[in-house]
Amino acid sequence: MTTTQLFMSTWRWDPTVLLGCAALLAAYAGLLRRLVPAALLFGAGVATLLLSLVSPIDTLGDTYLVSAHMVQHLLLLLIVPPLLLLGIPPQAGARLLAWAPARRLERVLSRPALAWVLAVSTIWVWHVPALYDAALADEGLHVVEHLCFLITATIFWWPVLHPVPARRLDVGAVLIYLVSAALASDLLGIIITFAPTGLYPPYLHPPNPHGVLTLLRDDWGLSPATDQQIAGVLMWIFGSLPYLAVILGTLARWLDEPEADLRVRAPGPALTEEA
Amino acid sequence: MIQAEQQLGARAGATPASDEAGREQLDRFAAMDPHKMGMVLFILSESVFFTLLILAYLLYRAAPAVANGPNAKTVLDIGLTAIFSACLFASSGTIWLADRSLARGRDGLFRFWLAATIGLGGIFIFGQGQEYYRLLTHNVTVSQNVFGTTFFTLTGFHGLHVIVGLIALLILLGLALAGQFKGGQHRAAVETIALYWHFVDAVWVVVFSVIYIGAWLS
Amino acid sequence: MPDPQSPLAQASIDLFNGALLISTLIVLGVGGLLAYMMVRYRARSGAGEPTPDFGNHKLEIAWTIAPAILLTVIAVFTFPALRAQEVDTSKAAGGGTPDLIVIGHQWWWEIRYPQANVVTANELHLPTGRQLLVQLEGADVIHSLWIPQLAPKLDNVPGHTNWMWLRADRAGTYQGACAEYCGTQHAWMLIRAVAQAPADFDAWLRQQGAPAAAVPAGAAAQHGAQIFAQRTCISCHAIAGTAARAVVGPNLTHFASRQILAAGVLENNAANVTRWLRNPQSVKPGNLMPNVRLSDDELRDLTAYMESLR
Amino acid sequence: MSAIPLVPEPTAALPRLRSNEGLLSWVATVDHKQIGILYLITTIFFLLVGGLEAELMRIQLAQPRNTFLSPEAYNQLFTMHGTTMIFLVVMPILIGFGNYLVPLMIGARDVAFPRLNALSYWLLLFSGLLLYYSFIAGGAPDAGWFAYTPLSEKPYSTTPGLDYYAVGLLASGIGSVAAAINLIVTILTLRAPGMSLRRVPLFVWMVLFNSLLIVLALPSLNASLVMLLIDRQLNAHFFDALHGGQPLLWQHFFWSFGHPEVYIMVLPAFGMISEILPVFSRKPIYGYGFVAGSTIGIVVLSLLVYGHHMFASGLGFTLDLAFGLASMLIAVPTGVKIFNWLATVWGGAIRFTTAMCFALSFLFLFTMGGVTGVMFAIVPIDKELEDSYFVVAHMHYVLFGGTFFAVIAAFYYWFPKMSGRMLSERIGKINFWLMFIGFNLTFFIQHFLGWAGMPRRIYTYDNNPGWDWMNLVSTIGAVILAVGVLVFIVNVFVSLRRGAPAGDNPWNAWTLEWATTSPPPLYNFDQVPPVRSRRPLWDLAHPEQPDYQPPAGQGGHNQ
Repeated sequence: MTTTQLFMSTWRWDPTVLLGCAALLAAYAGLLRRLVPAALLFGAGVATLLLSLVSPIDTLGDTYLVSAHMVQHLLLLLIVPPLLLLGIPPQAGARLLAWAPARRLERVLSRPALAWVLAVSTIWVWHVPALYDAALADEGLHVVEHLCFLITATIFWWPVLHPVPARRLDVGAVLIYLVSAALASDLLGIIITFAPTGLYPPYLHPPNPHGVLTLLRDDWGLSPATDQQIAGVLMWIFGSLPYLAVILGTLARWLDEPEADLRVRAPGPALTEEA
Repeated sequence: MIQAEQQLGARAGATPASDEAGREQLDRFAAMDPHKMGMVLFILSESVFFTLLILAYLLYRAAPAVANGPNAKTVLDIGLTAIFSACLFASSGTIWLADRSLARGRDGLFRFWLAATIGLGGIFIFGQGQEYYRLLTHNVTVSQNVFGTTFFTLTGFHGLHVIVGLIALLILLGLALAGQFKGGQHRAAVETIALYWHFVDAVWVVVFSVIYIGAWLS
Repeated sequence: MPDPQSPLAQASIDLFNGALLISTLIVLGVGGLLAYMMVRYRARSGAGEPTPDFGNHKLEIAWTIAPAILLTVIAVFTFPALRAQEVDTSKAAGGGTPDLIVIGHQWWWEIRYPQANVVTANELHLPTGRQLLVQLEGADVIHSLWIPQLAPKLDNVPGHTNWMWLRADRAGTYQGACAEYCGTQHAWMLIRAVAQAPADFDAWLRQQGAPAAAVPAGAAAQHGAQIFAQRTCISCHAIAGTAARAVVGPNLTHFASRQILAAGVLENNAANVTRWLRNPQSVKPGNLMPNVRLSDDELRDLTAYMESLR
Repeated sequence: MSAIPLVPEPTAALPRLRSNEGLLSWVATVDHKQIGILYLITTIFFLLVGGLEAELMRIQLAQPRNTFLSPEAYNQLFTMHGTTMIFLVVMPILIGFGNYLVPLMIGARDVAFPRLNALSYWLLLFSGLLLYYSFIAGGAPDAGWFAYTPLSEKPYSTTPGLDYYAVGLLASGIGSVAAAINLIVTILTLRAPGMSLRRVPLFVWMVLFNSLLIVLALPSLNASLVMLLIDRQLNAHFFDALHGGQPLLWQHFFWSFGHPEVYIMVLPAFGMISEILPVFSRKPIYGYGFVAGSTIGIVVLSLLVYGHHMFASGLGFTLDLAFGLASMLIAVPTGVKIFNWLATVWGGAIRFTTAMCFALSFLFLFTMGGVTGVMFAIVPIDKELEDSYFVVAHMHYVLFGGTFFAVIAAFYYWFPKMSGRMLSERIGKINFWLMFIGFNLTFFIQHFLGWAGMPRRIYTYDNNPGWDWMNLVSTIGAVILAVGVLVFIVNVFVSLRRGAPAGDNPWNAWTLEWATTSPPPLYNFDQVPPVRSRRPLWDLAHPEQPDYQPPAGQGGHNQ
């Protein structure tokens, strides 16, 4: 099989995924009422979601390459939720939160400390070899894994990219929140990179249902060792970039907003008196 | 101009009474306690330090020299250490209770929980000491193999941090007995030390998981 | 740099030339702009403060994105060169024998041809037009094999095997050195690579594979051989075909056929060999060969023996 | 307090040594200005020591097969030169400036923890003395400032030099972390009313993130040094290949500190340039947000790219590529800064003071060092030129032509504030030209030496074509450079006695430190001016055209 054939033939149009994406879009349309430019972002988010779950990334990640699986996870964790959240315009967000159940849910889940611990521990726990391999072996568990990622990542990004900008964390908190999360996943990436080959044993000698193994191993040059290293550095180095992008975005917004609300003390006798 | 500023101030709510007030309403950082902030930063740097020690341990966990020589599975007493660890974990709770008692102005209770924290920390250190003694008498040393090297370095530095914490807590206790914290004064000092103590505890959660539970699972 | 003589080094040089061109343009651009501004915007007496200008987001975004694009282009060009230069370690480690093993010692190079069972030092021979798989080892501390005209450098790390490609397309002698600081005599840890036509190389390899004569020709050399066996020489050096089998110092079986002495401090000729043997510490201070304190006669005879090891 | 104070309360900002408070008050001081000045004096002293070491090395290298220095001496000198310049000069000189300037710039009375501040300084001084004590205790460290294992391990380095290195750097490392924590807390909690984080001078902003980087990166060094020390003293095996350890682990740990360190040594210099260029161009900084924001990009990325120091160690294709790409990425935020600085000067009214001359040459020299830095992010180029003189040239363009030129600019700019007297401009111009010419003569040619295949850290070399005269040129340049540095020292001494009185604000600058007297009084300000924009003194001087939006709502600019 050639690379082109691989990319043409290994799409897997799983009905549950299609249904899920359609449901997302429908809910969004219901919320939105009127088309706005932000819808493009939401659309891109759904498209990325679809891409990560039905494209060859999924096929390769399921069976052959831990690196492809890592790409899938990173998309679900770092690309899809931010795009979806950015795609909700403030009015729509306000409408959503006017709905009592959503508001109650938000009150519980939008605590930054909780969101941080939930998201980071989800990433770590699912990358423990025993659980990771179990998810590979059992399709149902695999779906649970991906849902876990999507949901906790959405909870994680919510305080940073809240649809109502006024309710987002302030810039200092965002910096601490995101840098610490990035470092926490960097650490996992470092461990995957330098762990002995075969951290996830199923990828050592994958079954070859699509007959692409020689293509991957020889033409692409992805031996199990290289494959695992790529997975590691994807999480370690490239996985940090979305965090950085959001940090810089938040910072830019903050630097540009006017400071009229800042109170200013009248000049007067200053710092010399009290010790 | 002054008038304009006063207007600005009035619009935002109140006129600042003093420097401190003018400062604190700048942003959330300006309102924070400097000692606690300093401690958090110190903890941040210590986390990096321990991360490297832990990574070194993880790296050599599966080394051939460790598989054939003494290693966590063959020489460590997991059950006993679990008991001593429980004391350390419990001490995080007692120091929280101490701080809460202080906040409520219950000095006697504060001193009691502080002493309990010191006692629990002391038990942990005693436990670590007897484990070291057993290992060293069984010729498991820092120069025996890379397991010894990384194990003693990691747990030793943690133990050192516990001892430093105990000294700080003893000073707090001394000050408490001298009546320095009457009526909830200087609570920031207690909270700052408590932060450190929680950190030392949290490090042990990781170290205990990596070394002991890791060995038990493998 | 002298011209690269292999596609491996050429790949680096091509990238360098490209990067150099871009870099020069950038440096000249910044320098020129600075010079222009220094003339054009010199403060003039009487003029007031210039109009404040706090920035322009569009412009600033432009000069953030432009370098990013430029770097992306450079990265794309990097990929194939890197791919060509690097050995796929997972394959090399599992698969075939290396053509060459280069072991870094404090302050000399041990070179082994495992397929021909040849061991030599400080002088590496290779056939032209063939890409050799080289295995790198460090015997004591970290060294780094760098023959600029033939291949990018790679470290010799103790306890960690590295693999590199080495290739020369034209016959000739190429200078190399240890590039990783390795202690006192790091400066004199040179290596010479001699690229030969394949037939010449094969002849050289055959010749190097032969053991030395058990009894050298000539009385002086024979006496020299005795000195070699009786004094401390034999406890560090090996000479195939004799009782000398130690592996601490360089293998001397075909010592006299080599161009350089003591990893490049001296050219290898009789006078220099005597000088070296008289007191290695004065020629290469700190090296691990002790002064054996030979008399003038002993020096003459040992030199004769060494010179017989062709 | 009923006890009799051992140290008299200071009555003046900078007590003279001969006064009866004198020496004791300097030793016991907890005042950030005095400690800042102690930092600067100490680092300048170590600069001269490290510079002397460099001159000796250059003399040895002036001709092939020179025997001026023994290999052992040369190796100790280059190790100590690197260690001194990095840990005892560049890093602490920047911390020293931060110490002196940050409280003044944010309108605070002192740093948050004055006694901790004193501890940081004394740790620095003693770590320096400890390091240099090794010379008389059996030999200085000789394994390079990076102390690669196993060369730095006991079997290969038997003198106690490396032990002094490890303990000395641990002391200075702990001091640096303490100083960084102090600066962060100061900046975050002690800003004057109105001084929001969006209005702090860029120098303060850079010091803030620089300190954060110190807090995150220095512990890696401390941990590595602890492991090295345990290996050496207790025969442990962290980096010992014979007993299952991995020598490369040291490199990973060391460079996870070492690369952020590169930025630690340059970020405050960026801040200095961002203060000096606007004042002498008479324009506000162009794009405060981009200059400030790109710093955060640099901080985060710098934690991810350390592997580019290890390309030659055999990381393998994947890691080489990943670290190469990430390293290229870091050039983007750095480039942004250069462009913004150029735009700051554009359309200005340039006053060619010595400070400005150094600042403008910083722009040029740092760009040179920057583009060669990008070359090293391109892995195939790196693998050819790594550990050659090309790196020596690159690194000195960044650290000397970059950071150190900025530091000299900072001295000319802030010396009047510190001492109350101007540095002589006449001597200053001589100083500038000697240093500029000497620097380029020394280091530009080293690009070619590296290109010609000369490895670094060699005590001598064979007479290869061109190597002799190029090295000679470099040595001549180094002598001129040294004279330039000495002229600077002379200027300081001359101007301290005879310099023109500075007044509060000799440069017509805009940040708060210029609102107080020169030198500032004990508690810095009698009265902090209102801070309503990034240039409070501009607002005071130009009420008709302030930087902030007047509430009435006409004219002016936001922030």
